[in-house]
Amino acid sequence: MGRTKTNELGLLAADYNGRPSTLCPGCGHNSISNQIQQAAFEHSLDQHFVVKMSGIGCSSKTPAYFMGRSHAFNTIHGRMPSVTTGVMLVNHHLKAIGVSGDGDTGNIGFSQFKHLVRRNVPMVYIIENNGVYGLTKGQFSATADYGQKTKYAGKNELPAIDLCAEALLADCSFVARSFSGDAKQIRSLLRAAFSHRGTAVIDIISPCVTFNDAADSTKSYFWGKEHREILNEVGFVRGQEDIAVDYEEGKSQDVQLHDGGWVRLKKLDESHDPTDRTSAFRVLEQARKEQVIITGLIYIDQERATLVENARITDTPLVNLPEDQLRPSKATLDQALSELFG
Amino acid sequence: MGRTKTNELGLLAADYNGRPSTLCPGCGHNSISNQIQQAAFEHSLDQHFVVKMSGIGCSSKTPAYFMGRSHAFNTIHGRMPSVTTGVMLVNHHLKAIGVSGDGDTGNIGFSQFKHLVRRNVPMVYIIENNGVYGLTKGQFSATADYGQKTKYAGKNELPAIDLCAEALLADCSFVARSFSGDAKQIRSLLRAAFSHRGTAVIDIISPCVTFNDAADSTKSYFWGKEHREILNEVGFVRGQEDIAVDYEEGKSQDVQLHDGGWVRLKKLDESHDPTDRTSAFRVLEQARKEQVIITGLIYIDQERATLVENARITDTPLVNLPEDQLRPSKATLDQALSELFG
Amino acid sequence: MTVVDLQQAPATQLHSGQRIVNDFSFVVATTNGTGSQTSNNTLLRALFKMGVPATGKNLFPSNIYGLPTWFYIRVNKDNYRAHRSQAEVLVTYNFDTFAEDIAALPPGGVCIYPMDAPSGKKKWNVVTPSRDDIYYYRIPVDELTATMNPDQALKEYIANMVYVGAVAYLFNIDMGEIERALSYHFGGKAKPISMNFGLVKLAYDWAKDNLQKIDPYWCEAMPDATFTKDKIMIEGNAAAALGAVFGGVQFVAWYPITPSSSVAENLQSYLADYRHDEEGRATYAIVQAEDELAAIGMIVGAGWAGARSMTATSGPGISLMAEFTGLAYFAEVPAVIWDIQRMGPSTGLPTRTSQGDIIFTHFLGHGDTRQVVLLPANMEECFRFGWEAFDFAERLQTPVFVLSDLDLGMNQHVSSKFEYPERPMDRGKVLTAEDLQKLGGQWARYKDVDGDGITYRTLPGTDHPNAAYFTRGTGHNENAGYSEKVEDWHNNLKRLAHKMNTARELLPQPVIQQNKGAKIAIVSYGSNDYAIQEAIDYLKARHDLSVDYLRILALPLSPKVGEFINGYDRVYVVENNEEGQMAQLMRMDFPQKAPDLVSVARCNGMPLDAEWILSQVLERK
Amino acid sequence: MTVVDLQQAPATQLHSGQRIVNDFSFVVATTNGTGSQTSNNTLLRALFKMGVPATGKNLFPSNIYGLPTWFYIRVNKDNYRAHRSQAEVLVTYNFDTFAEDIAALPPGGVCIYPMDAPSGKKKWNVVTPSRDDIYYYRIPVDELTATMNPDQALKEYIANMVYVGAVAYLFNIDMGEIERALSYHFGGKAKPISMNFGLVKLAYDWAKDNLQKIDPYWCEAMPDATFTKDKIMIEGNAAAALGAVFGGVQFVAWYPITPSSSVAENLQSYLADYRHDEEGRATYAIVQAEDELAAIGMIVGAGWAGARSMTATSGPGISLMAEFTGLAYFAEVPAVIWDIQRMGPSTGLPTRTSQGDIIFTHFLGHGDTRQVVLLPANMEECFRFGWEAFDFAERLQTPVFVLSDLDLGMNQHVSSKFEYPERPMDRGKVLTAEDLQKLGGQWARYKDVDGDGITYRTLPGTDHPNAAYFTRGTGHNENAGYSEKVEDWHNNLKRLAHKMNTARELLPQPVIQQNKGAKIAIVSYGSNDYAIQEAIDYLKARHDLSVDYLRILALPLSPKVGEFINGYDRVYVVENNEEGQMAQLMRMDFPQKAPDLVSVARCNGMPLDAEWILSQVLERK
Ligand SMILES: Cc1ncc(C[n+]2csc(CCOP(=O)(O)OP(=O)(O)O)c2C)c(N)n1
Ligand SMILES: Cc1ncc(C[n+]2csc(CCOP(=O)(O)OP(=O)(O)O)c2C)c(N)n1
Ligand code: SF4
Ligand code: SF4
Ligand SMILES: [Mg+2]
Ligand SMILES: [Mg+2]
Repeated sequence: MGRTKTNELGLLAADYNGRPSTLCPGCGHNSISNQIQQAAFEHSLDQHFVVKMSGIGCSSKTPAYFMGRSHAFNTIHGRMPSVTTGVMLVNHHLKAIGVSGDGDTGNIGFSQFKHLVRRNVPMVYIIENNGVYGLTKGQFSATADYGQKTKYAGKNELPAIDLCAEALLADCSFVARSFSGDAKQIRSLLRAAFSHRGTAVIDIISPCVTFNDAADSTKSYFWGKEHREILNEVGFVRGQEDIAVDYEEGKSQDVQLHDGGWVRLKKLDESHDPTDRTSAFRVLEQARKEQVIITGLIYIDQERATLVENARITDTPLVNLPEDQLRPSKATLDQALSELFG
Repeated sequence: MGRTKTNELGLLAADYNGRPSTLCPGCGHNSISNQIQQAAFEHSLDQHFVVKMSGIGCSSKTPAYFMGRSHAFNTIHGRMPSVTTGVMLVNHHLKAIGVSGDGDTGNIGFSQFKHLVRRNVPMVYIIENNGVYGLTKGQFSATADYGQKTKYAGKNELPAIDLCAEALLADCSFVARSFSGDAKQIRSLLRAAFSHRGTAVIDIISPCVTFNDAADSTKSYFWGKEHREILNEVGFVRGQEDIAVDYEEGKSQDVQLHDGGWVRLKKLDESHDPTDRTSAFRVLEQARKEQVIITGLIYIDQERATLVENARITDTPLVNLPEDQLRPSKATLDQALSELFG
Repeated sequence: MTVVDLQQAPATQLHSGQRIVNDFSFVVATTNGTGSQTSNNTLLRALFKMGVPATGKNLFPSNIYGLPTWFYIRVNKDNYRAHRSQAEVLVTYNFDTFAEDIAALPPGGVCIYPMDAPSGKKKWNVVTPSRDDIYYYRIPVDELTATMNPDQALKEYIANMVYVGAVAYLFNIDMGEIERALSYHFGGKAKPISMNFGLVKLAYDWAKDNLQKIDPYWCEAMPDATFTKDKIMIEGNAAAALGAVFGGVQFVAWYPITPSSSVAENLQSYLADYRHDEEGRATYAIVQAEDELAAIGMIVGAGWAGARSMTATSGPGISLMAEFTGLAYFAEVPAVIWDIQRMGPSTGLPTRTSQGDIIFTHFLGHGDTRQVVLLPANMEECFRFGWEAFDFAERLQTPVFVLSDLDLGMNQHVSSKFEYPERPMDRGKVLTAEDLQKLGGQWARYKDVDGDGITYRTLPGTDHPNAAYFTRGTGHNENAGYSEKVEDWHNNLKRLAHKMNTARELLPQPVIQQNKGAKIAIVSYGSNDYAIQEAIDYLKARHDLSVDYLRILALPLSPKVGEFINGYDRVYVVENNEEGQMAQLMRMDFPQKAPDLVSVARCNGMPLDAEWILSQVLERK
Repeated sequence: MTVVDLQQAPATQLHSGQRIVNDFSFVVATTNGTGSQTSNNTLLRALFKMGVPATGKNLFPSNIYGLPTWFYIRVNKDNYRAHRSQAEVLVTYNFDTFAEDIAALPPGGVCIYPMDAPSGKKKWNVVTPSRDDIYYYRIPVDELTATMNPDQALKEYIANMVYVGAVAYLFNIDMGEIERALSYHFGGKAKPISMNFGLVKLAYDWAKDNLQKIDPYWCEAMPDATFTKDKIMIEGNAAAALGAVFGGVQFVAWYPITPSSSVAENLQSYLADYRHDEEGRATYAIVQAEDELAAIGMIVGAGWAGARSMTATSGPGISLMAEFTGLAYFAEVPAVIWDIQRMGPSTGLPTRTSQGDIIFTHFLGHGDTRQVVLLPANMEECFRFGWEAFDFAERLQTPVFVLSDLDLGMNQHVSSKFEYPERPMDRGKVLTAEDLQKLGGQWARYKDVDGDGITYRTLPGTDHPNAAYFTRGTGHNENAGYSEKVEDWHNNLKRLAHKMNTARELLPQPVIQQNKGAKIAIVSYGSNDYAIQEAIDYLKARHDLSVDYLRILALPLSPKVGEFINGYDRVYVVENNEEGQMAQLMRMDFPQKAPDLVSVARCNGMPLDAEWILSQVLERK
């Protein structure tokens, strides 16, 4: 089975493939691409009505690597939210999957991110969060841990921005967190997000093999001293195998990264009520204190009106309206002119 | 007394005056300007070492109206935070008083605001918050209440951004809120802020007489139907007297605005521990639910290192270093060149 | 200014007794936020209805309340509609600018001012005007206003009606038309109309009883003139919005900024009126964005998805839109951006007009970007470009900037009634699922099939397995694949250049006005048109100098501009900015003729006026 | 490409037996992230130490790992240092581009490739090259690498040393110098040096034992040549950073963007090394901002407060900085912005060079803004402008843009040792508290006291009651007060224009190279210099054509440029962009000569080369 199984649209999993990835081998982002296409397949998403949206960064390149039959817009750095807002208002029959990085979202695009969430634009907003700028070679982003060190960027002296908490505070209607190696969890969160009406933010910790490589980062690989001595140039990238994890709801799991570093993941269980905003804040604040990465669906509000709903537009997407619905009649012009002074 | 009293610098209160205000009579911003200069006088701030920073808006104009002996930089819309960051790093002996509006800070400048706070740039950051864009004639800003109506902008369909909660989430080291009419509270918060090492954010609800004029806004004046019928152009501004309030800690007070609208203020008392971040969040979340405006010092962290401290710069401000400390010697250049391949 | 107690203004009779009819200007000096706009527009509208060509210019400050404002009304029987910098009749309620306003009058000018305090704040009753070569009329503003017993809050507002009444009497403006104008302004609501018109009448009657007309200026109805017949009055920003509504605009995102906000605000109200389906659902969406970066991003997204989308902004917004419009240019996404130009650099003077964004906008975006620009000159073109800009944007798959200015955008102008679009919408080269079916799924997003540099696109949501393509601001090949190959890059940029050449022919062609034998010509664009027409008439009439005229409507420049200028010894490029920006662009595009281009440029916040243009042409012969 | 099992490469002896010494180019084709930069720089450095002029160009993709990369090394005994697009010797480890790389060789070229799989991923052992008119050498990369027993993770990296050894043997590169270069690279650390050099030697020995030198290309030490004597090798971005450190930079804010990041990263490390006081406290501050809007805002703030402040960015960042630099221009705040130009429009090709930001940057900001631009051409000028830009910015109180490019910035160039700044810092016109005391507190921020358009400023923190002024981007009078007055606006803009004229004389003047009797000339700027020098030599040598040359160092253009071009029949304006942007600017500034300017512009991601320039000049005579 597997390879020849078709979904409700009669498509094979392979029909959801994109182009070959040009990211570093072992990059967390690749795992996420795989899960997106897998979840889309399982969910029988109609690719012709999907738009893949992104900014700039290694993460933002990934829409090229999945769902090749969907339109995609790789926009500019940090501005995917506004572009997607425009797209969804004029064609609300589309399903938007946005992919961004922590730099793209937490730094240059922070304001757009917050305002998009506040507007509850219908879309799935995936952040491939590695705490660094991968594409520009390893500088810290705003989600880098306080005190974190990497060999390229030194030590980070600023507190990390928690993008889930930020989304929550901006009245996000779906907030989740996961880890790139947790295929099953990502898939189930994605499928829930695909079914959500408003903005679904999924912040996925996704280690950068190449640059986020000091032991004391929650998002990192550790490279031994020995290696660092030999490698004093950025020009060399050591490929890695993907990390995979699989653990139970309510449990925590320490994940050893390739080179010795650890992250502690903790999966929310049913005792957490994701419809309670106050408790969602509490869970995040608690995780912050304990330095664990809480994963799972943190918050969901199925009632909040979306931007499209508030716009009270025609059921037919605006882009599909015929000319006679867009250009009022000559009589209407005469009417408008007659209401002017004249 | 009063008028002839001098402060520790031997200056009169009048020495802290600026130019005459060109704002609308009764604008909340004018009351705040008065309190800033009064607090500066009382605090014996040395104006020669104060910089007044602002963006663009009615609020951002106000630095012209107080403390005429201080340098001021009225920058561009939403970008006061970055400019102030630069100023303070190169001259940390200065005291920066930033004045911004809710549009300036919560909309176009949102990202700069959040990142400034995150960096803990030493400054007093005052937001004169009226829920509208005053200077461009009354459009809603991001702090406008959900469901709020004004005659110029219609109904607001988006949730309000709470700038205190936003500051708090960005690890702000001093978060306070007040009301433009509460002279005493503003002064005491300002004096506390003047003494604070890091970023002190004071969000001051400051009604716009002219545009935020519907009864159901927490930041508004109500104008009767009668008036609206007569006035169908923006060109006419009805001047007002300043509103003044004065009430006890721990108490709440309903303030009737000129034209019938009400806001409910509630002053924090000693039972609130402003050093407890979790409880600060709780207080804000509670106020949100109850639709009251909580005022007072919401959070303070006196320990957090400032950006300047993290930069480990000379005690002498960078701008005061002499050439021989800025330009290394010829020998150093030779040294640097010798370390190059050659 | 000496301050003495003075009950009577000096009223020396200076003029020769000759009446100057329908050929002079008023200036009304007030402070903003006091409601004088209602009064000024009322006068303007009344004149218009009398058949008298009248042009209003509002000079207002960049704040909300209490700073000096001047409103100019030029009355001109020959229908010259440009701004005149000289006003003969001053009406002032503004004590603070009294001295400078008086000083600006010509000998024999007229000054009308209060004899008491209209706002209760200033001591008009103790002022002595500094000149004795002008006519004065003083009016008891406060006293008359009080008679109406207005709500205290409205006193200042209502007080403006006093000068309307006095002016109506002194200059012979039809009271019936004034009432009509007020009725229009107040949407027919009886109470405010009667309150306001009541005071106008009171003042009119007072003036009749108490003032002796001693100055030479008169208005006279022109019942037979056609200048205003069948015409409308409208602001450029409203015309633009209305045009866009009839252009089928589907999406608007904007961020408030003077003087562009009223484009969006007019859109909002026109769309609400005219663009809902039977069930009352909107056939458009409009978003107030959090800033200009988001506004432009949203319309680029909407344009990419296939909608007619637009924004409106001014200088600072244009600066902030540079990165996004560079993307839209390179990824070939349609979008329409109105720039209502104000004075720069930087925040500059937000409430003053200018044509200062020409070069910057044309090259907006780093790295060899070229943007399409339209240049409306009047209300008809604001309306027309309102809809046509979408056709060009979608046809060319590129951002289209419409560079209007504050003078056009925020002043009331007389205009012909707008013509309904004469052709169906041009939605450009879009392949549908059916088209793809026919093509067997064979197509390439950036392949120049038709030889015009314009390629085919598909929209997201096209139900065909080959419809999708990957849009990017990075280098790409014909199939929209990422490519760093030299040939791919080259082919693409060459095609884009070719597309811009297609644009040169496709976009509105210059308007040319030629006389036999003219050796010199003027080239200009936009709102300068009124002043240039007038200057050309004067040059002929006063100096017997024939001057031809070409008005540019679009960038990149049409080859016709090059052909035209080749025919003259000297070409004056007239514009309202510091640098002489269009002259610079012409030097770039027509280097062979560069030596003969004379830049005539000025930027002082006011629209250009005929006398200045004339003097420049004469001086620099 | 046919795939067959082939143990021996074809090795036809094609050349006439004549040796081509120190006059050819290598190209090394690998994939990025595999560590080949170490090997390439090692070869480059070894040649350099042999006294052989060698120039490296790195053509790398915009990703982190696994895409094609080419490194060109031009060896030229006459010290021509421009890029040549033709390489004679190909070294390749990249299976994916093998066919196109082979195809690009000239007849008689050389190809060195693996006989086994260096990365274990590609079947080099079953490949048949497609041409038989070139020389082949095959090397057992995998086998030799394995001998060293490297850590699995480092295998791919180390494997590059195999070609270093083979090339050293085949082309006669000094092994001692290779060891020295490796030792420099690894900071003298014994372990990596011995590991890497060990493999180089192994490969060298293998080549000696197994390969027969059949091609004509040779390197030979030039012990007497002075081209490399006392010279250094450095990248432009490092030179810029070092210059800034010696310019006393006090504040840096930046946002990462290729190819500018290494300016900031070099600053970071040089500042850490050289700029602390006795107690180890920094005499500078550096901030990685959240975006370019914040980076420019911070340095504008720091510049306003009196610090020498700078940022570095590339095209997209320039677009985002438009609004702020417009403010800095108008409010007259010094700041230095390095733009390491890459290919646009839009995101374009982030790792390819261009000179595409010239016009856009010069006019950056809406509404009649003009920016000062410096144009370095080599390492010496990168260093010099590194410090001098601050002098200009503070003297002129305006932003100064330094437009470098990826070619200068990210490639290793041979350079003279930098000269220590020959004059003290020019901090410009700043009034201290003592100055104010002397002036009795009388001063005006925007008053042109000295007649050069440059006014006096005070810094915040000046302890004098009259020191303060109000800085704004809105219209202002001499006292920095807000003003909407026409005269104030005009005076201010006229003064700014006058200041720009002062700048024309103050900024670095063009470098002029003249021969008697030349009738044509080339004008250019920046990194094109190498190729132009070479082209001029060839034009003389091969075609007996004398060509004079002016190199522009700054914008606004010096009047000397105008004087120079007046002396020629035809002036070729040579540049690396699509539009011919400098030619356009010259047409603007020198319209009288516009007809005689010929734009020679190309932009394909590579630095210009002499042959192309030569062909353009000949073609367009
Ligand atoms: C306006 C602009 N500034 C800077 C850049 C350079 N840049 C490209 S990607 C990137 C950071 C990406 O970081 P992140 O979003 O975390 O993605 P990652 O590569 O880590 O997946 C930057 C700064 C750019 N492309 N555009
Ligand atoms: C880049 C830019 N966009 C838009 C504007 C126009 N603008 C001036 S003030 C303002 C809003 C001010 O609102 P707020 O900060 O709340 O201040 P308030 O006037 O209400 O005190 C806007 C949009 C501008 N000056 N610059
Ligand atoms: S640099 Fe980091 S983020 Fe980018 S592809 Fe490589 S591993 Fe992934
Ligand atoms: S418009 Fe509103 S915010 Fe602006 S000055 Fe007037 S009252 Fe204040
Ligand atoms: Mg990242
Ligand atoms: Mg506001």
